Amino acid sequence: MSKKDLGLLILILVVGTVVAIINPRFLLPINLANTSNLIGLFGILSIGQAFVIITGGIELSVGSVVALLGTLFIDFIAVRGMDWPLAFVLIIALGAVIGLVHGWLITRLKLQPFVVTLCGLLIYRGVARFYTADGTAGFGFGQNFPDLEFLTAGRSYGVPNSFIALIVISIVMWVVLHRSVFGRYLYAIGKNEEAAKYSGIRTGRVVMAAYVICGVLTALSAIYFAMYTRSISPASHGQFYELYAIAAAVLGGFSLRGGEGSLVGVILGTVLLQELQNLVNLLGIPSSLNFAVMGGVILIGVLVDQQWGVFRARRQMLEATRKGVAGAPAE
Amino acid sequence: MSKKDLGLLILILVVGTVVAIINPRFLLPINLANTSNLIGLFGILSIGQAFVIITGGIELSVGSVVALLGTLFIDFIAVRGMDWPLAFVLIIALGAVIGLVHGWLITRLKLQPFVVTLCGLLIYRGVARFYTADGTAGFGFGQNFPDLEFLTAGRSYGVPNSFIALIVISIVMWVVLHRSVFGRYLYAIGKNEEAAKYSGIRTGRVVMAAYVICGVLTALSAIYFAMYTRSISPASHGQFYELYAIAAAVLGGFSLRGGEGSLVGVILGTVLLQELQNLVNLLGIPSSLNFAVMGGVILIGVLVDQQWGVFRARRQMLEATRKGVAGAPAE
Amino acid sequence: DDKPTLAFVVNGASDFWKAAEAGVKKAQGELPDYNLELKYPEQSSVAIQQRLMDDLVTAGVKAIMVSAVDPKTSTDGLNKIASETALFTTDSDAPQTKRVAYIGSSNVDAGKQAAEIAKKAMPDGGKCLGFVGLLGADNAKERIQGMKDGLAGTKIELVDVRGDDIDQARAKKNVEDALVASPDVTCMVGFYSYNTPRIYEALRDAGKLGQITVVGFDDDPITLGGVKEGTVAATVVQQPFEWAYQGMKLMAAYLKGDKSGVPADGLIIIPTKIIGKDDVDAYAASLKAMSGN
Amino acid sequence: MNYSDTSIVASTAAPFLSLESVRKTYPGVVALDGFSMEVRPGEVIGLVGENGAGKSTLMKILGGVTRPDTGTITVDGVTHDGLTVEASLGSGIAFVHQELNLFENLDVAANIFFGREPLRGGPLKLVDRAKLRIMVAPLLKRVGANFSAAAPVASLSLAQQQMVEIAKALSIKARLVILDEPTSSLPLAETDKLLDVIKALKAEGISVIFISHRLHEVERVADRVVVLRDGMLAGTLPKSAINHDQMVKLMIGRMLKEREKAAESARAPGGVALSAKAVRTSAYPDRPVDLDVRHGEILGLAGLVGSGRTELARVLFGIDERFGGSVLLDGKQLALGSAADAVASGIFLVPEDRKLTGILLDLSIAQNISLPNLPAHAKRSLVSASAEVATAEKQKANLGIKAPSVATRTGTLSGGNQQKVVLGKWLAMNPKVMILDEPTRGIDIGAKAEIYGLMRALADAGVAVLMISSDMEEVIGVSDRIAVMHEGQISGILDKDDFSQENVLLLAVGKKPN
Ligand SMILES: Nc1ncnc2c1ncn2[C@@H]1O[C@H](COP(=O)(O)OP(=O)(O)OP(=O)(O)O)[C@@H](O)[C@H]1O
Ligand SMILES: Nc1ncnc2c1ncn2[C@@H]1O[C@H](COP(=O)(O)OP(=O)(O)OP(=O)(O)O)[C@@H](O)[C@H]1O
Ligand SMILES: [Mg+2]
Ligand SMILES: [Mg+2]
Repeated sequence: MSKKDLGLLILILVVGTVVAIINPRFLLPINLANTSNLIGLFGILSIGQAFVIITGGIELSVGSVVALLGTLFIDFIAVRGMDWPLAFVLIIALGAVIGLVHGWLITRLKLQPFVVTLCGLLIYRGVARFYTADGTAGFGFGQNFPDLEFLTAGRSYGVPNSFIALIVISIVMWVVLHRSVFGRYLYAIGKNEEAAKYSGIRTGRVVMAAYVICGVLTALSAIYFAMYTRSISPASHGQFYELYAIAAAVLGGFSLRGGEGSLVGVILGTVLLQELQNLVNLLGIPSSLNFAVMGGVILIGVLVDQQWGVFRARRQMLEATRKGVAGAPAE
Repeated sequence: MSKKDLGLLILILVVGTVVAIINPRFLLPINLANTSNLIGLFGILSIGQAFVIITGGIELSVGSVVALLGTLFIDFIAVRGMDWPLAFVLIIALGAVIGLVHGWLITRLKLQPFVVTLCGLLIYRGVARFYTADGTAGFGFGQNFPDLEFLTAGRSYGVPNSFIALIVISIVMWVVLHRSVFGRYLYAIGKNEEAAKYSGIRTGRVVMAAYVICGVLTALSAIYFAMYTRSISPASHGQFYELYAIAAAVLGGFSLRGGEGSLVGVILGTVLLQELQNLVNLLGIPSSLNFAVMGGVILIGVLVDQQWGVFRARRQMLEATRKGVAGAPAE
Repeated sequence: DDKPTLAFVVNGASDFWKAAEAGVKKAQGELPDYNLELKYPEQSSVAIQQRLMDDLVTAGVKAIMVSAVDPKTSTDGLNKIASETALFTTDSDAPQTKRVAYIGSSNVDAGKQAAEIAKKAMPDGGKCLGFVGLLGADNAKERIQGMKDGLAGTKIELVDVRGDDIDQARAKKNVEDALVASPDVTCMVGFYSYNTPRIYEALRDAGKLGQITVVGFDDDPITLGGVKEGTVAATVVQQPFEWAYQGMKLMAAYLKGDKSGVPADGLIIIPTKIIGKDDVDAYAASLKAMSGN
Repeated sequence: MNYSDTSIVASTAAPFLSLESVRKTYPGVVALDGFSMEVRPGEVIGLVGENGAGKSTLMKILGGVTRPDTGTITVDGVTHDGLTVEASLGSGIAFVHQELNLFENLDVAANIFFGREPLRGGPLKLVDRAKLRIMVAPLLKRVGANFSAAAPVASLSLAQQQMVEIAKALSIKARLVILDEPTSSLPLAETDKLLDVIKALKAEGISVIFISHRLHEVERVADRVVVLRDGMLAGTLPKSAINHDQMVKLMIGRMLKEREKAAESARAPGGVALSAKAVRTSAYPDRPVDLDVRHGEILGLAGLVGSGRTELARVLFGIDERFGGSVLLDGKQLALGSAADAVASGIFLVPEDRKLTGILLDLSIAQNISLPNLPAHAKRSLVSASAEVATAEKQKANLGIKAPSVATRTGTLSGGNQQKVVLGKWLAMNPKVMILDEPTRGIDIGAKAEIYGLMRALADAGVAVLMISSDMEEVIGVSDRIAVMHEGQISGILDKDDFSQENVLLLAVGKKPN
């Protein structure tokens, strides 16, 4: 675990302790379970985003994809009566296709990631709204899918299965990002795409794969979100989720310039963000301040990280200077 | 006018012609005036954004600033009974301060523009909502400010004064961006900040100035928007306006990597976006498709521009080769 | 902090709920043994409201009255809350859930009252255009449906409803564009509280105030002003103050074991009212009195 | 030293590589024109030519980065119209690019085997990190690296990074190694090491194409010299005919009189212009530096890799923070908060990394030249294009910048001409102190002589010139005095009479001169 990640972990624990002292109900198993459920949902989303950010790209359409794929998923199983495993596979495949199209536009047609995914943000939500004619996609009364519900919204030994899913995905993705050749290429491309190309790497394919991974993970979390809310108004469902995911990555030490960040970081970033939301509700802070608290903490976190680095470098420097002065007469 | 801008202008005219043929009411003076009023409002916003994008930065807090400053402006004059010229100056000054703080965080404390302004997006909206306790800021019935209303929402010879303001601002900003020393510095920094620094440019100050300009223009448009809607729910007012502004700049040929784009381009981008919104209403397209149409057109526009560039470069290359081969025997 | 807490959870930030806040405040004055809170979710979305209620339950809230963002399909989520605390619904009901009672009005009825206004103002028929924030939201759909039902068989027709995603600039532009696109329109309906003032202003800017019949919902000051002026035919108002005031007292009584306030069908309907030119002064005065509390 | 007794003579076997009538054009430029050459196994070819002669273009074609317009490339008997990067690597062509291509966020080992990582098998293609470490060690030893395989590349100096590049090329089981100016920022001892490496490669039967503007290095290792001029083959020199004057003659079409040396100074140096007193830099915060540069002199600053010269220059120019000490100009204390302060007081820097910090590749020549002094080219804050063009035309004529016009994008110029643009922007502004960091890095012999002449002219006009250079011949040939740095401190200053390679080397490793 890097120093950065450790700092974030300490921050999470300190905030948690303070909240628990003010309101001990924070530590109730039910509250921890509720919060870790949401950590699972947003964590999966954020890992996908992280893979894109590593390459120096960005994926702004995440929230709209959550809305579109969630709508389709509920529509498939609740209205069209499709078997849920089939619908599940279909949605994941759709996520992969969306990622592939984005990756293709970015690597082959050389469009900027910001532009491509901004258009995606606008288009997918529009399509979702059109699909339901601005209505709501939801389950009818008494419509139940026990297996699916257990997997997505259920708990095992009190732990939400969504959180368990996040842990499994994190481990796999940690290996992919930090131990595999593919992960290494991602970091290299994020730092210097030209050089990676000169080294004979098919950078286009690697970047495309990153967007596909993001698409697949987003699709997965879209299903989780759909099963959590069990109802989707495409006009508002998932709005701003891309910002949550980006914020988690940034808090976790990712640079939007690419080539920097760790998987542990993005998970911790997600945990901190969800802890903050929980805190606002538990401490009775007006919800209007919810976003402000989130923004404030991200800003402070990034600032402290930055200033701490500067401070350490300077102290080192000063120490060295002092040593030099002290040593001088001895020469 | 560059070729890029010309292409955009032609697109605007073609779309306009098609719409006018389908629904001739598109050309009614009242419709043109209504649309140009919104072009004025969004144009001022987009010019500010363009100044930041030129430096390779981005300003995501625009929508929230429009909400916060609009709320304050209405509150100052409608509730606190402040003289409107004083309130006007105060709001513009606040916009400048916001820009200054962003610029300071970005240039002095070396935070990433995306991160700083993302936090701004969260914080300012939260503050605005807290300020009104999640209520609405609006004028009472019959509360009138004839001079202010004439300047912001009035018309001169049928032309909305907001549009006239945009034209005046555009001319001034065109000179600043394309003819002044400051404008050259902006482009130089956007292309290669290090090299600009090595040429003795105080890059920090220049970038800060760009954010201040963006803050001031955003504040100005916040006042215009406030006087247009005359009522503000801070939770939703101005939401996504940063995306409109960025989209206008991107359509207008700006690169988010910095150092590219023209003032005429961003104005034309704004015109196209508002034309599209107008078209959706006039042709009776479902409102749910509004965003999808916008996203689709941006994507197609950017794609055509990009592919056209590739095609031209390729043709040039071929010509050069042919000429070279033809010229060879003459040696 | 040992007093039990009762929470009123709304469906999103809007001025509409300011009156409910006043109602909660008044109830608080009469219920010193309880903590009364009114909570806004930071966005109008099912996930965020669900999360807010989960957290309130965790924080030990004894009873919740909620205006669910999407009651029809949130059965399980609401039942989960209902299993942990006493749940009441308001604004729009969720009859399939285990909620104790619903207190509020009927949006369908409100739509029918809007039709009444239109019929009275346009005896010779006409063509109406509607404006609304979220076309897909239940309250919008019910009001629109109610109005269409009420207009059935008359010469008045609601031809289209334009949505604006709660962007007021777009709300106003929609009216402006409608005036251009449909010159034959004779009546405009503002389904959300801010739509009527935007219609009013767009008509004023176009010099068409008084030429087009305006049917309003809710009690924005501009709407009431227009009613008084005669440029808005009338407006249909709900009574969130009463929902909150009566609702909070009902919840307190229920917690004390007094279930007499809950009718057998669980429905406490506080009807919507039409406020016309003659009623507007009295209504405005009562509003003022409530917020003065 | 004499390498003529090389035991292995290039075989007369079939060529490993041959190029036939290769032509490559860029818009408005013919970079290569009907060029043909052959490389036989075990042969070391020196490739020389002026800036913009087409050397790098040729190498990019061999590396598969660009395709030729016409012509064929035959590798190992297989004829291609053009290579891809994969095809090039696949046929055993290894490459050290002129511009560094390293990943700062990865460590040295990851960089060296980038794209060819040893795998542990399995579907996820995990990197075998232990094996990687074992594979890297001998390579680092071979290039004489003084850093660890686990060091992040971001922490290495430019020269150290170049060593990583070379180790990378060696790591490929190559049949042909192409080195595009590998010594351009390698000083002294490291250069010798590299030349030894080339010899060892040759002994293993591996061919080498060695591109350099340091002709004495070419003299030392090449079996054959190929000279490019204006994209065409100007001639080939067999081993016996390789000498400095012959190469220069083929490169520029005439003999060069003043052997890439500046004229002797015309006048005695004046008083102290720039004075560093106990200045500490971030690279060596514990080592204060004292240094005086006088009006009218060229002070050479020599030293080994990472001795801290660049850092000192950056501090004197106000780009980097100073950790103690003071800087005086003509006896007056300077507040150097930024480069802008230095520029305002007449201290200019020609930086080491031209493309990153020296010029803006996307701006025109005129815009680059006017940039530091833009207010002087403006009326009421509005830029006057005609004033810019006038200044630029003057510098273009003065420096002999080869370009179609001053409106040309500097990115399309050759290295030497780009360097002249950097010089031009400062010369247009009356320098008091001119700091040049590796001013002739990657610059051809003709341009070199011109730049030396310019430095001398500056000194004669009373400017204090501080020249950082890793080229021994240059330091000794051009300077009036030589200061030598060792691990962040000035280890000694040599006057003209004490100039010798040996003395500079002794001081550079921290010993006393003879
Ligand atoms: N991408 C490009 N676009 C346009 N012109 C180019 C490009 N690359 C090279 N050139 C031109 O092609 C010619 C040959 O350039 P090249 O880089 O091969 O020269 P070189 O011999 O390596 O010079 P140097 O010694 O300065 O490295 C030059 O005139 C250069 O300006
Ligand atoms: N970005 C950096 N981070 C950490 N250390 C650095 C960095 N850049 C340089 N150094 C270290 O600072 C020392 C001085 O480097 P500098 O580049 O000033 O040397 P130099 O004398 O100019 O040599 P050359 O330019 O030939 O490499 C070296 O030990 C180098 O490793
Ligand atoms: Mg070259
Ligand atoms: Mg150096």
